[in-house]
Amino acid sequence: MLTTLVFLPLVGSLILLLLPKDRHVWLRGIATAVSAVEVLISLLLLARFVPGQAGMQFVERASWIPSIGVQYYLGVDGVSLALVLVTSLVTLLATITSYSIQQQVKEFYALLLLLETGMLGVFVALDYVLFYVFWELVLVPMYFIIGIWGGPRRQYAALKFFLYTLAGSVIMLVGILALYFGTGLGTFDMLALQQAGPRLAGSLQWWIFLAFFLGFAVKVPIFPFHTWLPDAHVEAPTGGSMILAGVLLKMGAYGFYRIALPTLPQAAHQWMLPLATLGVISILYGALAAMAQKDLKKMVAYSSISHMGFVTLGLAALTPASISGAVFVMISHGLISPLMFFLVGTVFYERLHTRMLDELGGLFDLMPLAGVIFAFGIFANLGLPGLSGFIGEFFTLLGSFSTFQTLVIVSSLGLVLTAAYHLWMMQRVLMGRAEDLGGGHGPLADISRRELVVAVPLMILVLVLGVYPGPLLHLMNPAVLHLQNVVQVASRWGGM
Amino acid sequence: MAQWAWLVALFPLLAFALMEVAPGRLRLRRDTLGTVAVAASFVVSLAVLVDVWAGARAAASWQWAQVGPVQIPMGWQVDPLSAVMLVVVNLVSLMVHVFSLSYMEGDVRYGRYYAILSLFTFSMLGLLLVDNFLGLFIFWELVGLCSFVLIGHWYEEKANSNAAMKAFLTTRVGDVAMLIGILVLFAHLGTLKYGDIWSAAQSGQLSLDVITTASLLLFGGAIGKSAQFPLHVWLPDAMAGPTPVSALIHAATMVAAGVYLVARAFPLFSLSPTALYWVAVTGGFTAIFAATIAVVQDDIKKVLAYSTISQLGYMFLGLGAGSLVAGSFHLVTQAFFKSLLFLAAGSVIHAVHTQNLHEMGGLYPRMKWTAWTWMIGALSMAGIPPLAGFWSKDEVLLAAYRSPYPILFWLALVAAFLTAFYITRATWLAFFGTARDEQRARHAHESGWRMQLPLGVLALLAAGAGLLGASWFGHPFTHFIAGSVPAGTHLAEPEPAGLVQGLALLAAVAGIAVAGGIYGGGWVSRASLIRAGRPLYVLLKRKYFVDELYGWVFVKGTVALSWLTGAFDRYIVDGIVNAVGWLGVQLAYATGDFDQAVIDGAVNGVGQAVEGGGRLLRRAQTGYVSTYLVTLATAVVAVLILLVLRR
Amino acid sequence: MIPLGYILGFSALLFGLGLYGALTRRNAIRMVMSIELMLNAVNVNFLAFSRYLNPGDPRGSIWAIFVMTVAAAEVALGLAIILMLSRRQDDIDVDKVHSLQG
Amino acid sequence: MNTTLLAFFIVAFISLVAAWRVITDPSILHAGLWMGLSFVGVAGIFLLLEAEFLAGVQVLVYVGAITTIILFGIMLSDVGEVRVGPEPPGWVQAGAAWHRGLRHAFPLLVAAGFAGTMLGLYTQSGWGQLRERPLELAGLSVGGIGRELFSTFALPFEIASLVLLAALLGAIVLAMREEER
Repeated sequence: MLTTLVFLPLVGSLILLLLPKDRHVWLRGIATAVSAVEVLISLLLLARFVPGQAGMQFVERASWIPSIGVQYYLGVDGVSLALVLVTSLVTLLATITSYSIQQQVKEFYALLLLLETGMLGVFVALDYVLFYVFWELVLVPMYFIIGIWGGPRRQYAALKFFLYTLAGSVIMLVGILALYFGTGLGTFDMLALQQAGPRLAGSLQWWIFLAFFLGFAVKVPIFPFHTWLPDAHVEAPTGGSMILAGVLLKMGAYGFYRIALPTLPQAAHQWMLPLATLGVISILYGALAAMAQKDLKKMVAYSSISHMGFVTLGLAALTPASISGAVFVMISHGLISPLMFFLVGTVFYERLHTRMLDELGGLFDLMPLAGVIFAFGIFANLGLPGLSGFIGEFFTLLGSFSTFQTLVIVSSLGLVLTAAYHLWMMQRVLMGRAEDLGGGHGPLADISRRELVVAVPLMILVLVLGVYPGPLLHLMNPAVLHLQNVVQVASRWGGM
Repeated sequence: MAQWAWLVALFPLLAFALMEVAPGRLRLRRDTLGTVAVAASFVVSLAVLVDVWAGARAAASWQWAQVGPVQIPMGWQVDPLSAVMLVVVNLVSLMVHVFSLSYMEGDVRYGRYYAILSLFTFSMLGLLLVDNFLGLFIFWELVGLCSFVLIGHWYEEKANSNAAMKAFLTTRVGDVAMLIGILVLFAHLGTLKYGDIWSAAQSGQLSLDVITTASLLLFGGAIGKSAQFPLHVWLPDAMAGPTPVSALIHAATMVAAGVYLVARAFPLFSLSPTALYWVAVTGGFTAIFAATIAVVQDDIKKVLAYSTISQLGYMFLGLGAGSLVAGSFHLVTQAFFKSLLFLAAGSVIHAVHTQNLHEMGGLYPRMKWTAWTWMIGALSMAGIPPLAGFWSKDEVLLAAYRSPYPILFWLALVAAFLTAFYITRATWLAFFGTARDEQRARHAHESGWRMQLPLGVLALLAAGAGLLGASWFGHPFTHFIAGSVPAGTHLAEPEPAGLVQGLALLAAVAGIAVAGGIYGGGWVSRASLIRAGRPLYVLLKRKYFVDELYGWVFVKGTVALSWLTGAFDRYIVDGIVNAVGWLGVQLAYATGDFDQAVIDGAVNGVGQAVEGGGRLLRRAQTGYVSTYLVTLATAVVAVLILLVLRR
Repeated sequence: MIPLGYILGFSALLFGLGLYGALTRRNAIRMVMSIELMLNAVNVNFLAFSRYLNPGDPRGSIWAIFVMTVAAAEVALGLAIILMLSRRQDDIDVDKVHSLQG
Repeated sequence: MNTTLLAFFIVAFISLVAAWRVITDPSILHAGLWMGLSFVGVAGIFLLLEAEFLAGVQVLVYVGAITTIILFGIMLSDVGEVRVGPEPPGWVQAGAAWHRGLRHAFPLLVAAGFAGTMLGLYTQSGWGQLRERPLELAGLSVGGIGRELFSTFALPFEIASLVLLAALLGAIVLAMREEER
């Protein structure tokens, strides 16, 4: 089942490559169909998933390179299942969004589906080598998507993205190898190494954690490893930005959740404070930097940094509530940020051909429905209660408070700053008179039906998760408890 | 009936949902839909109040979320305090709905206006119904959202959207304090449910320090929402919204949420003398602080706005003095007379199309209904018996008088004088004397039953609601409201003192008389008055320069900080990244390929270097055949060596 | 008689020289030459092993012949490419070949 | 020390020195000629290994064909060494020297590492002391090679000829002037 889920897009990608270049309708149709099937498969997984049960489900396991103990080992727990759902949904929506792409359609969709394979693989892999392969697999299509279909500075942005994340993942590889040789088990099995990791010497753990930290921090991104993100987001085509913000950023946080924290619990305890501090700095820094931007898309990009700071903080605090909160932020940001990028990059940009805040204004009157949706996105992003953004942030703060009192108080300043720049954004884009819009535009078409197809599912999910987060929290609760348990037991056992 | 209380909140929510998603013709009837829904809610809430008065209680709770081992339930409850507030909110909301039918007629965003009104009503009712702090916070923010949208209703003007932002952000500062307060409580008790927290606090599970900290942090939220000093600056600006909105949100209901919060958490506050002290001081200071500013305002809505701030200060003073009844009683009466005053002001503004008091005057003959109802509200607020304001203000003054800090009583007394003064001034300037703008006055007229009916209803209540708490009937309200806190909560219900009543009445009459003398009797001219107290006048007129101070320190400070951060990110953090790439490339060029290095080195300015860094980096990174070869060979040899060594 | 070790040592040195040349020279022709040296060293190994471990078996020689064939083909192609390069950028510095760039 | 061994040392020495000059001779034309000499040396080694046929092929193919092609290539492409630009400033030169050192030291390390490893490997394996056994009479004749080549190795042989053909065509296509295409 998981194998089908992971490799179906790859098959789709190959099929696309066999089709003639100029049959755009076919190409789009097949890409959409494949990603829609992916959504269905992940829904099926959800339906068959047994909640309230710790441990991996839908496990698939086969020997791959037996001589060094590499396995083909897949499985999901509640957290990765949720991320799989978000991934398949966001990919489907990105596919639909990208209908407006006109050049090299075949290559674009082939890469997009390849990307989906990589992303899903990262979330379901339970073997380090497999994980690493998928991790790197994500990099390549994204590089091309930014570098070929991106904005004017796409090559710079693509290369920066590539080098940054490549450097990060190479360091991560060093960490993986150190773990492999350090434990001496001769296996890359994540779960087995999770058992063995806590028995490593403290200093070795510290160094391995450092390697993982660098690898994941670039992806999250945590300040000061974030500068690839604004460039990449701004230059990427909308579909790329949606996936980048919605899924790719979650991979780093997922790495912390799946690998760094449970495998190296003692080191995790030593790293808690620095990690949380960086998280809080990211929150404030991202918010302040967002306020200073003139480009709407960049503003949204910096807001991602700010939000991912909450994830970092929550994971670092290592309490059940904070981890749940962090994962919830991941899910909810995975829904909200694609919505925002979609509106900014496609709905507004394709009509107005500008993203500069100074040239925008009065969109509430010009595009009433799109305006309301954007306002919805803004309020979701700033953490308005009743929408999903709030729940995650609230539980993150709730859980972290007992661990890092001062940091949480400092980070709550970020809530004000976040509100400030979001409202400012709203004022400058949506409010004001229609005449404020520079460039003498004629009448604008409101959001189209196809665009609604992209926006509405995200909005519904954001609303539902905001009003009733219970099911999602319930889904990931055993996994979260398990993680917290592992870390606590191990750190006691290690006695350090 | 009490177990059906949740219906109260359901109706407006359904109305809002219908308005948003219903297509076509139903969308056109949003006004009717909203009004009917609120009317239904009102009927239910009345029934609930009757039931609760008879001693019924109801609550329900269900599993909402689970994080780790912690269960977070969500539920609702009805007790005397919330039952009363439900009726008040529904009543005022209904009146505003009816009033707006006429006032907002033909507005560009008429439909949206009603949709948001419904959402607001729902949120406010939800805020009153929930039984835990998380729910409270959720609805707390939702009413803030509605307030934001409605203040910015006419967002074409930058000033209006600025005011909306200011309101949201200023209250958000308070909200953050409140959120931290909630976190403190959760960190110590692991629950957010009111009842659990009260019993834990009373059984001594919390140290006094924690109680004080949590209370003061919660009070921070109240300061923001209820526009108390120092977070009062948003409320006067919020008058940018439509006047009925000001009546509903910024006079009667939402701003009262802060008071409701303190009243709701009274079992907690009452355990900490320090917390109560600060509540009382904040309230007392704000009461007189805002009243002085109200004296010199020219905009009729601004006068009412500062008056609201001042009256909210009274409520906090009452609560801080330890009297739950005084605070919540004044909350109820103020809701009636202040919304009445706002709606009457709306009626005036609708008639003369100006908000400036100096452009009004002489309206009494043309708008008798409005004038009379306004005067009932004004006298009620000034504290003339037997109108509602007298009784509730009396309770507050009494509480202050009996509290350990009698200075607060004298402050409140001065504030009472000022209240009577400025409301009389506004009354005179608006309705009496000669018309200062003939053109406007001539065209002034009443605006039909839809605006007159709400005025009448509210006037009735502004006059009569006080009897509920009047000593003539044995303080029925006092006994009723005491049922909303757990037994054992310390409630200071002071003995009535004739002296207090006498002084309060004296202050009110004196205020009316002095204002009447100055503006009506012409004792001194306005100009000479201004001349005499020039520095004071400027100080008051500029609202003690608080806005300017905040503008400089917080707004400009934040903007500057954000600009610095942006520059730091662009030039330092990103610069370092690019510089590293650039340096590597330059080194490669300088050493490997002389001509390119010399030429590029000469051409590349610093700015271009940053831009070009990536381009160069790209060249360096890929494409060098020899690099590939060396890498390949190294790898092969390394593998070879490894193999040999492992043998 | 020559000990096998000497011949193998010779071939290892020859190969090392070729490798060094291939890695350090940026002139494409010189790189081709260096590669030829390496191929020669391989051939020496083939023959030496065949002669010492399995005398009389022609397979060592046959492999060497195949290597020569491939070498010849490689040189022909390599030089054709170099020729074209020299026309395009009148310079055969391999590090100036841009088409491998990202 | 017998004559065979002496001959081996002489031939090996010539071949290695020639190979060294291939890499280092500043003139590329001379480098080509040095390469031919090195090939001849290898042919000598083949002779010493009693593989006369292969020695002949070596001379024919490498010395005769490949060296000639390369020399032609050098002349046709009409380029000498990579050209050097204008005199760079001092700090660039210093950097260049340093960098050149690095650029050469590392491959040297790699190459030496390779050769060293191989040598070590041979020593360890015990082959080093292995002496050659007398050749049986029916041994390594040209006929034997031919028979093997056309029976056991028929398929590889055909493939090799195809490769050659393909290379030939490829070379022609590539080397045609652009305007002729």
